Amino acid sequence: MTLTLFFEQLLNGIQFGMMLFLMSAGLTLVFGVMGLINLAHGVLYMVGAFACALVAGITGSFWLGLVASLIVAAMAGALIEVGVIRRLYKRDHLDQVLATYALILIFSEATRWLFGSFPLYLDVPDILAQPISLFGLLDYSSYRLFIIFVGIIVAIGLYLLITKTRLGMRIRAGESDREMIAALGVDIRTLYTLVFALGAALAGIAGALLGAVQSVEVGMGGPVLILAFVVIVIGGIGSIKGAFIGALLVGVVDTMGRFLLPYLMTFLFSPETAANVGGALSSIAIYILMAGILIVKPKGLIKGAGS
Amino acid sequence: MMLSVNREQKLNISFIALLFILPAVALSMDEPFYITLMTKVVILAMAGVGLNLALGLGGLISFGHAAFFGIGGYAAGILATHYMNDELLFSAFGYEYFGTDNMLAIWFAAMFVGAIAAIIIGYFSLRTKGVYFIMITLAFAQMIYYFAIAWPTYGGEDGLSIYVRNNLFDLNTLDPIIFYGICLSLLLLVTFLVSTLRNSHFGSALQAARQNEQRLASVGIRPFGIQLTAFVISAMATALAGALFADLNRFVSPDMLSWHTSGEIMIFVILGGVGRLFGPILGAAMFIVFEYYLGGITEHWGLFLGIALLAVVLFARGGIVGVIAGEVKHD
Amino acid sequence: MKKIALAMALGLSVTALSAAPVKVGMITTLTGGGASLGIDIRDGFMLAVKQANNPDLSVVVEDDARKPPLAVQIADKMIQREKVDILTGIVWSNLAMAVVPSAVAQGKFYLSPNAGPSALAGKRCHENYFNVAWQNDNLHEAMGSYATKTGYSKPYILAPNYPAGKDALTGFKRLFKGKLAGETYTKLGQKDYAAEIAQIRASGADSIYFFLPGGMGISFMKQYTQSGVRLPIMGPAFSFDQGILKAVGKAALGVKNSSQWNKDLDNAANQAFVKSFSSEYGRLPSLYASQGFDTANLILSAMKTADVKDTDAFRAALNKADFNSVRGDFKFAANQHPIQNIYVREVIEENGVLTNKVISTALENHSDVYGAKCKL
Amino acid sequence: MTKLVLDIKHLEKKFGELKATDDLSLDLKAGEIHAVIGPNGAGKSTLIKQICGELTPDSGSVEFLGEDVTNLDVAQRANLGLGRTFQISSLIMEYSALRNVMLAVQSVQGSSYRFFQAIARDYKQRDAAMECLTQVGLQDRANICAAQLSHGERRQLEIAVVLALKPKAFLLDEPMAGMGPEGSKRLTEFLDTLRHQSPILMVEHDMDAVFSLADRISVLVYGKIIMTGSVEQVRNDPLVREAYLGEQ
Repeated sequence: MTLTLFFEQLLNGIQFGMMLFLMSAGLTLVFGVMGLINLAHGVLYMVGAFACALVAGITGSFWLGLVASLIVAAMAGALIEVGVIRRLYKRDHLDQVLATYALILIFSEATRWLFGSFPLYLDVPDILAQPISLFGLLDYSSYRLFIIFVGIIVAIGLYLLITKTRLGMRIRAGESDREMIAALGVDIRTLYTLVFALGAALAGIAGALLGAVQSVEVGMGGPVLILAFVVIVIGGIGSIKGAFIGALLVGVVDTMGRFLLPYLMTFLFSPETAANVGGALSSIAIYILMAGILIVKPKGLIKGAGS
Repeated sequence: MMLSVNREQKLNISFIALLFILPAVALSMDEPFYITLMTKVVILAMAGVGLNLALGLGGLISFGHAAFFGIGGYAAGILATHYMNDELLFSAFGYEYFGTDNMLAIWFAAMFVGAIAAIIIGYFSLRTKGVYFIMITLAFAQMIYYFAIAWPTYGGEDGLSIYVRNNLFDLNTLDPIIFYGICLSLLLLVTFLVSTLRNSHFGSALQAARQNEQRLASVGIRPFGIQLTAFVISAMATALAGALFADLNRFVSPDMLSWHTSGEIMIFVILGGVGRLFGPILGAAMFIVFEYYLGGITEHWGLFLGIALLAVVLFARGGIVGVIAGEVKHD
Repeated sequence: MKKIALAMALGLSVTALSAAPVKVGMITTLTGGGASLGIDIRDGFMLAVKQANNPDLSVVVEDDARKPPLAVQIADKMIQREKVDILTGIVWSNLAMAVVPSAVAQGKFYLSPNAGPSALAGKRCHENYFNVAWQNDNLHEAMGSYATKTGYSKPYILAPNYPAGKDALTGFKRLFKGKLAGETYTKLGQKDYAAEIAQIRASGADSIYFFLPGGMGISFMKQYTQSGVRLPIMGPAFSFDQGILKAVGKAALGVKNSSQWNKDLDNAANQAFVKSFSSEYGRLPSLYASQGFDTANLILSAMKTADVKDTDAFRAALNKADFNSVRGDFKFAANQHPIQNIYVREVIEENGVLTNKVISTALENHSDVYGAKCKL
Repeated sequence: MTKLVLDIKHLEKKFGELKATDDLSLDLKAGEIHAVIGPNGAGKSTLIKQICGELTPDSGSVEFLGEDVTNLDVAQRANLGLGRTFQISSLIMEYSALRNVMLAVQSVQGSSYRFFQAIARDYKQRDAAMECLTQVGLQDRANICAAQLSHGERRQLEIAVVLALKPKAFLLDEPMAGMGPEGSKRLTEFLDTLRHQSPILMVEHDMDAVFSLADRISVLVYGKIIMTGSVEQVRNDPLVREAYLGEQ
């Protein structure tokens, strides 16, 4: 094992962390402001990926697809909020779980009806298709660097939005006291629709960005949903900062676990057993991490709203 | 003494009657498949009744009950496989154990292993509250799920086939109606126990813990112990259901441990009515009937199932029992 | 979705053979992850049924959504309620393991159009179980043999951490003579392979063999192309077949993969199949479609000489495999798994569409190693 | 010297930079009523929470009946005989008044792990609970759901619950809060008789009640006890008048 490989893996971990952050930022935002458990988050991720693949397929431009993913996911989000979610804020978590689970079924099946069962084609834009050399040491996918870049932009954007804008002020007010902002005369219904649409747009754009390096197919949102929940629970539900830290932590632990655990196991077992045991351990590494953190800090690393 | 029967009790009684009448009808019409389908309902309902104890009475929203369902299933599968292949399961103090095909022993083992797992998972999970509890129970279940997929000894993702159903006394357990009878008896027994528990001293403390933990502690009853006990009993019922499910399908697989299974068990409970004695049973029945009939009509049955579930949440608060029998009454 | 597909030919009142009608129950994956495989199997199967136009054959199809318990429930229903004679259709090994043992124990025939878990080929083989596709190890063995012949000395191999993944790498290693640069088991359903690609790069491998079915393979290929690592890639047909190539895109060009079938195999049955499938469904057939097609034709061939109610005679008729397989020569080994050629294909672009071309034969008249353990 | 029932020594609790409890020492003797008064934000709730075990102090200790209970949790302290009421009624809202009290009786019985006996058949528990309800005058409301009781009745129920615990010391967090003048008067009389059963440490805003009940008064300002003394001493202390009474 060389040092270069180690750093490359660390970079991979951070990069994966950024992907996770993109997936989970919207989820934690919606929970923080509305106290809503949104299982349909993964579905919005899928909607974004499909919109991007469709538009990119027609126009030939990935960037137009990205814009489309943003718009379509936000619209789908607003539609869901107005049609269903709005009625659930006052309900307990159980009703929210059931309703958003139902939304998963509805959206997945509707998407299959429209697009069929075969995976869609979506590739990275040509300009980012070639690897670039980092410090002359290794070739690294330029698209992955782009994802790190987008992750940072989104993090900064959300930070500015929440701390510096009027909307952000209302969001913060909503996090701390839901009755108060209504008393302040803020139109809470519109605010919630807006926040939900924003959360959906974040999910959608994550779906489009990751769809280009993964596969665009019905059901792609399921694993993402679970990962995003792991991230925001580790970080502290409702906290964007927590989601950022949680995502990086999960990204690095998962990547380094996949890389190091099988390697470490070779000191204990034969190569084949090592691959088996290491593989098994690394697939549960992030859950062990999550359980461990919650045992020590039952409310996640960063104190978030609504917890 | 006059027995006053409220609407919920009437509903429960008529539903029990249906559980007896329908299979008899299916039997007389020579439609064994419907008996099999009802057996599935009864078994899944038992998993739901188990979860309902933790979730409905204790307010412990466990998103990881598939872990116990699957553990129960694997306990049955592993014992039966060892017995069939005459392979050593373990040896201790010079005693060698080769598994069993005796259902009683299998049920006991399933509940025992389920209880051990629940003590460990509950001990750590109960330190957290709310959404964190939901997620940490999910995390534990996912650990077991991925472990089961990757662990080759008992089939990994391919699962484990039992080939022949296990035995109970001299009954022909392969006969659908007899196996149904076994499962129904156990369901009624478990439901009766949960009902007894609900009205007991323990049940009183448990339901108080759901509503106001602070109050319970301040009168000197530790919520943790009460909740952990409820969690363990709940897991045992779900593990028993898992063992029966293994025998029904003559097969166990990690699918039983997946988060979808946890979600489905939870849906039975919510659909039927949280905290209602017969809620999970009605919920499971509705769900299976829906899945079965819609599946027979359209390839896109998921869409309609989704719409139906959504309609229940939005317009039928308190689940099916809630709609028919009204709000919960406490004395 | 109960589709009684064939209730046709009502006009025909006289049938030459008074054999009992045959009812086939198809349990396959039509929704959820991997639905495209089930759809292809069904479409291939139904095409053959339609072409045969045999009023004695009826088919019921149901979706298992890739859930083992649901597959078991449907199997129970088909046996107990629909009273089918033959079951078929299952795509996945784990579902097959859930359904097959108890179905054949109840005296039904099961014909596998895709999955071939080792247990069913060896110790747990059954006289009523026929595999019309391949034993799970076959395509991987072929690639192992190809890698040896091509002179690769240090391949890096990876597969998901589940039984089929382990069978895959075991199969590859069985016929590969040489050292491995590395061996990795990834998490089932994993979508990010940056860590694995970095390890491959660092391992000094001279080639890569992977078995990552479905979306996993698509993700791996895309990410591999962007990584700048340029090693020859090998895989089983699953990640490079017709249904999935479009989603992988040009990244797949030049990849060598193993298959017992390809649309350019030079036999009359195959040419007719490719032509009619394309015109019927408006897409090129896949490996899975060919397997579905062969399965239906095998049943039809047996129906010509035997009555399905006479189980022994029908079994013997199936065992003869007296039909024109689209893969050319096809017969059953003693364990009722195929003996067939396995080819190496290369992904090419043809008229703007990505597809495969056979470049060599990896293994001739190949069967599996588990047959020795089967006591048939 | 009378034996100390509660002995609180050098308690400290910080929330960030804010010292909510600052080197606080306080005691409760057998047979007395000790009232803690102080302006809003003085740290009264934080103090109560540390005494009953909801909050752990940063440093200092709480001794109850000669035993160090600083590291015990709420339930353990309650079992030792520390009976506490809440400032804002904290009841089991879906339970009837009687069931609320029965829960406390059950705790004393130690019967919370009885799984099979129906609670409806436990007449001993029911009778004991009924007796406590009668003591606070709620006997006619026994079967009314806590959620449907009036505010004043809930305060009474709080007291009934704590009576059922047969505590060795009462810890009352603003028992008069939200009671009408009539109700306050009756409760004051009732608490006066209660002191013979067990001593009372109470935090209270209602000065009439405090002055008529308390044997000793401690004045809490910014987390510190600025003085402890008799009613007369407190009434006449200029510092107290300035810091606290002067506000009114």
